[in-house]
Amino acid sequence: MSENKPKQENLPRVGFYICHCGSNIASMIDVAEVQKYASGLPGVAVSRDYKYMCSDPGQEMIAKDIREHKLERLVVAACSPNLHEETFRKAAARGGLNPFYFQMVNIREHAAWVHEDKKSATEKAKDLARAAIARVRFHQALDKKRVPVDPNVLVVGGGIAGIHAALTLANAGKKVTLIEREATIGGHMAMFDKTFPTLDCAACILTPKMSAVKAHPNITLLTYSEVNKVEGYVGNYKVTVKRKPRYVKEDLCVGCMECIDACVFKEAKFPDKFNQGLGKRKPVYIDFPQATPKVVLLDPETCIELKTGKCKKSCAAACDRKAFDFNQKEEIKELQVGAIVLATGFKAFDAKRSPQYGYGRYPGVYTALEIERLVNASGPTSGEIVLRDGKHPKAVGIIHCVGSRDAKTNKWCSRVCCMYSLKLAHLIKEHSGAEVYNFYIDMRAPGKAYEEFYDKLLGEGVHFIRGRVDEVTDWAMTPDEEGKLVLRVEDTLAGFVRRIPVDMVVLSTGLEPQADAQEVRRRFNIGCGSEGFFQERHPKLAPVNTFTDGIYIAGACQAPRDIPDTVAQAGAAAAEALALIDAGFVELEPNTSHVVEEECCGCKSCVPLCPYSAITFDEVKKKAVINEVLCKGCGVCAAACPSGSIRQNLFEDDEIFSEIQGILK
Amino acid sequence: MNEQFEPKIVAFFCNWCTYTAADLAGVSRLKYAPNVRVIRVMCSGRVDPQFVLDAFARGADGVLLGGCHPGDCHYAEGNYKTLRRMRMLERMLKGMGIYDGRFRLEWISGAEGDKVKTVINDMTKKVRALGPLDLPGHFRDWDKELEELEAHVNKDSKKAEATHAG
Amino acid sequence: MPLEQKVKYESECDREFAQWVVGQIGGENLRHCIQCGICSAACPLSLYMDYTPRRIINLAREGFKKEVLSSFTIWLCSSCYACRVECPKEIHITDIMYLLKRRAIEEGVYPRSFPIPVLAREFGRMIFMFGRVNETLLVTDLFLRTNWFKFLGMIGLGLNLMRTGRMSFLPDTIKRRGELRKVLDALDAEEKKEKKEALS
Amino acid sequence: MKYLYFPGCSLKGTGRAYEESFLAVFKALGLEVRELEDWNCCGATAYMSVDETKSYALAGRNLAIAERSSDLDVIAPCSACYLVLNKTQKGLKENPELRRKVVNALKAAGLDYKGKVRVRHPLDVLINDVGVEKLAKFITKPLKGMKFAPYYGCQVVRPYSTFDDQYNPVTMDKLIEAVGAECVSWPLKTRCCGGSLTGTLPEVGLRLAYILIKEAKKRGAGAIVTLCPLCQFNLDGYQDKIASKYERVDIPTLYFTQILGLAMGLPESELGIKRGIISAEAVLAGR
Repeated sequence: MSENKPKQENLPRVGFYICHCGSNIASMIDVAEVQKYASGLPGVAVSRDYKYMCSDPGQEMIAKDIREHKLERLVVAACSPNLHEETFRKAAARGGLNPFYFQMVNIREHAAWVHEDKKSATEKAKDLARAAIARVRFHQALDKKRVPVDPNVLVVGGGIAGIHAALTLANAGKKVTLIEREATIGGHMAMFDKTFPTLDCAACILTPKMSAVKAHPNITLLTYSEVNKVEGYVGNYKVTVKRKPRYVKEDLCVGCMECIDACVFKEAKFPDKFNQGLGKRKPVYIDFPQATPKVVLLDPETCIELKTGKCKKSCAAACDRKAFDFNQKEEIKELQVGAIVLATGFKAFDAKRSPQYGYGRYPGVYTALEIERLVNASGPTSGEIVLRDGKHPKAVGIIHCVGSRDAKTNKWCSRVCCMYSLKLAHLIKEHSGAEVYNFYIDMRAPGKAYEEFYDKLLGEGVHFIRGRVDEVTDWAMTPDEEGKLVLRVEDTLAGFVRRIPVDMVVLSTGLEPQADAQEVRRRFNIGCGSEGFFQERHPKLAPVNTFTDGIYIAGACQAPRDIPDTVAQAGAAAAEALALIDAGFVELEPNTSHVVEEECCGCKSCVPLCPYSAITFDEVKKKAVINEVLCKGCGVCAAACPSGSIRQNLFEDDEIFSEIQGILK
Repeated sequence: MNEQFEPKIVAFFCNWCTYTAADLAGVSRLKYAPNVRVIRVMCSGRVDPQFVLDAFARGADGVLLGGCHPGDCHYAEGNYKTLRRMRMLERMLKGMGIYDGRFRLEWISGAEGDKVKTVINDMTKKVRALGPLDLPGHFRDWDKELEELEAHVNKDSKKAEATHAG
Repeated sequence: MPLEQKVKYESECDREFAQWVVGQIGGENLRHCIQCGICSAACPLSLYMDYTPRRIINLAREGFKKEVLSSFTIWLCSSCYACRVECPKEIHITDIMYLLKRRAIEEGVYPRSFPIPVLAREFGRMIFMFGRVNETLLVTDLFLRTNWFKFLGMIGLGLNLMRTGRMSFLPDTIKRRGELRKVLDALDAEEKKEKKEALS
Repeated sequence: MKYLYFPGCSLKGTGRAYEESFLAVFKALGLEVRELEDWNCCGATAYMSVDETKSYALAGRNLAIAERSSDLDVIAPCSACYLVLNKTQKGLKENPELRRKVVNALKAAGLDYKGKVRVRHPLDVLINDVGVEKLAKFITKPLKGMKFAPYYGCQVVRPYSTFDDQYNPVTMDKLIEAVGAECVSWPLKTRCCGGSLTGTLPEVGLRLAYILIKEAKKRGAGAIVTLCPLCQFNLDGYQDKIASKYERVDIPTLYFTQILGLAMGLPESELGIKRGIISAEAVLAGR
């Protein structure tokens, strides 16, 4: 255990600063005591404490001290480096000191805010300060590495978020690839009839944007495709895309849909996923009239030709543009992009997970998405509210918070269900004239003109009952409950339990992460919150960034969100991507590793360790070589090198050993 | 009332997951024991077993290593290497009488601020129960013993020389 | 209908009672209730209750001890646990009803001739004496204490039970009654010790 | 397979038919069942209102005796006993302070409680240990043409859905189909029958029993099949009172062990079929 403390005189002159952070730090740590203690440590030339180190005067003080006291190292004890490391590096640079001769000490998030005993918190602050002062002695002068940024952008997810982001980026002149898993873009919004609170029709405001995407010269639209693999780093991503076969040539088909009529199946037989299974479709189909691209596709599970090869293929015969290609295979494409925007959207809560509401058991129970299709003019019933048994409902019950605000299913409030329940109440009342009951716990209408929309529904005579429905059941207690679905609920404002007989029940299911959210986030190397939504870098200050530079998130994939917020986030994500691309280069943290040739004995134990294959072996010199452009700076090789000849900048062995020694003296 | 033994624990937290989780614990004002001093590394894979040994040798009573859950590593595989190295190190440490809870490896993601609190509180409690490790003290004793032994051996060899020369 | 002053003064709130409920086994999540009313809807007996279960939870956490302990609700609970499995905040409402019943008995606040608290007490006494409960004797003893007239109404049922051989007159006892008593007495002693420590 | 058997007070009293049919069926299936020596009352739903620690100790004594005698599972057919024993196991595991008091109290009487024994329900044993296929082999006289409404009551499935789902339990449905009868689907499978309230507060409790028998009859059930002595007593015993207060329904209530016994060809006398106040003769004559 070599004593690696250099002799007293040639110690570099250290400037030590401890921040009060208003009272955040000062309330739990005796900053004066730490300041006094640090001033006595070897090599410390200047030791000060100040109310707000990150403020301009605070930074100015550092720069002035560096010049006046010819400081050669800088240590600032304040908040987390994730917050202000950059700020103080810039302050050092302004003072003429290399920004990497600086070390930060986290005494706010890791001490002041989490301890309750002032004495031990101050003791901890002193230990950490001592460690940093010992460490900063070994820091080397470095400068940030600049890497060029590829100007192309990838947008994943063709819902309203992906569409808006792609259009914004394309309008800014960037080449955008928009990838969508389904056969058409439009996402959930394409399924809606009207949107709250203005009741303007979803298709009317969405279709122009969808056709703009199709027509835009800068956007390459890859539908029915998924991202398979992502490699590289900020500014230089290599993305592998898998295109599922449509068995129809996209560039030939114009969507005349004659093949659908000519199909051997005379009527539509198979459940239509887009219409939530309410409508039927043939093996050759198109999701909805305004589908973009307007191209049909074949369903391999139900098309006889694809399953058995013994069909007279009347569809192909009917197609004068000869667009059918029955042995189309899965296609793999490679993309080079500089930035990626993830807009993969949400999944609706599966109503079957709340069995007491009887979804799947009683035919009169529908999910909200099914009702969106029923009220929709292009839906299976062309907008007519009709039950599965053909009757028209006279009373409809809409249950809010299905699956949400419940520890047994999803703890969170899904933010949009109150508003879309109001919208559905309006549409149902308008289309069918039925009595409508909304069962809510808290009516959450916080947006612009949202409360006014609620007021409009109150005026229309919808019955608002505050209470969570316990059960939907078909056993009747009174004659007028016979043959009806009875909702048992406590009208908490009236103070007693009521039994409301209705013909149709609508379950306003909440929003939850996509089923494959975990795989997708691992593929893009970003984090997930505990519920499974993508993790933003900072909930308030960086909502569309992630911890991985160059990858941005927008819309409901990050948290339940309504359309206005989703579009706003899409614009923000596009702006972040533009900022990255237009800068032209990216400054990378210089924490890469390098091999000290003289000390490397050529044992090759480091070569297989690097996941980015940045380490190669020079057969001639019999030495390992690290390609600094590929190296990401994880330090795994530095730790494994038996001879210690691999050094990781900013995290050298000497630096860490001195930090350990500083803590434990 | 004798001062209750307060263990000193050195922690190596990976920047992307556990360090961020510790920040989250701070932002959420969760309260936990003040016995841990955190050293930030870019990846748990950067932690060289020598760091752990050096920490113990310099008087740490416990060493905590925090990394991302397998599959979450920002550098794809860094934590797999950590797992391999540290399982071997644990066996070596056991051989040196450092076991049951003094060295601890935990996977803590950026969203698990609460886990940082529970792990630190639990580890502090366990190490406090184990009492001080105090390797520096043992080293001093061993050094003293060696000196005595050396003195003793030198004394005999001088006597033998004398008789031999005599 | 006599006019009655409905306003409640904060002085009528017993914060310490609210704190006690939260401290009991089962009362842990009491404060997290969002008053959604699913417990009252799930409860098959809430239509007979003067305060629905939801209101009892709110009154309890605010400390309205008198209203809670003197309510019918806590005695009408048939412990069918429907509320507990439905509660979105996982509050153990059935256990809370039990601890309120215990507190009501302890403070002698329960409605006098209301059969259910009497049933609970008689049930306990019978177990202490014989170690097992004989349904016939229990029901007879209960109605003799609370409502003579209703006992006469049970004659028909009694005859039916005799006809089908489901009536048993002699109390059934366990062999080692002393052993069971020792266990129950040990608990009484422990409780007295605790009370004394609490006072000192 | 061998089991300990915890009868509980009801199975010796008004629920005698449940014990008779349970013992007969298990013997016929070759499952050895031994009554727990000197068991005491589990406290059911009433004792917990008197004293919490004592009610845990009361049930704890049974568990301690079971652990002392062997490490076999204990079968508790009565729903209240099944719930209280499970609740005691769980309560003592999750509350160390409560556990310390109860264990010490039991030690004072020379009993030792560790919490190892598993408390089982006969339906769980029949469906999960024996299995529907093996049961089918014992069915010699399937109850063709019979329609039964499965009634689970509340405490077997709630709050701990140990062996079946708390919203939509199916184990008894499977048994009804296994014995060749038709199982009526209805939404009141787990709605409370009134419990101890039907007897003590008829003006409150009767309505709950009335709802169940009326809906079962309306859905064409010949009889209600249940697994709890108190439910059987409430549904079967009060039909005269219900007739005077609401309307006459007249539907017999049988135990699942009784219909299984009948389908296995066991004599009616061994299964206590006669113990039903509303006679099941007419319904069973049709088989």
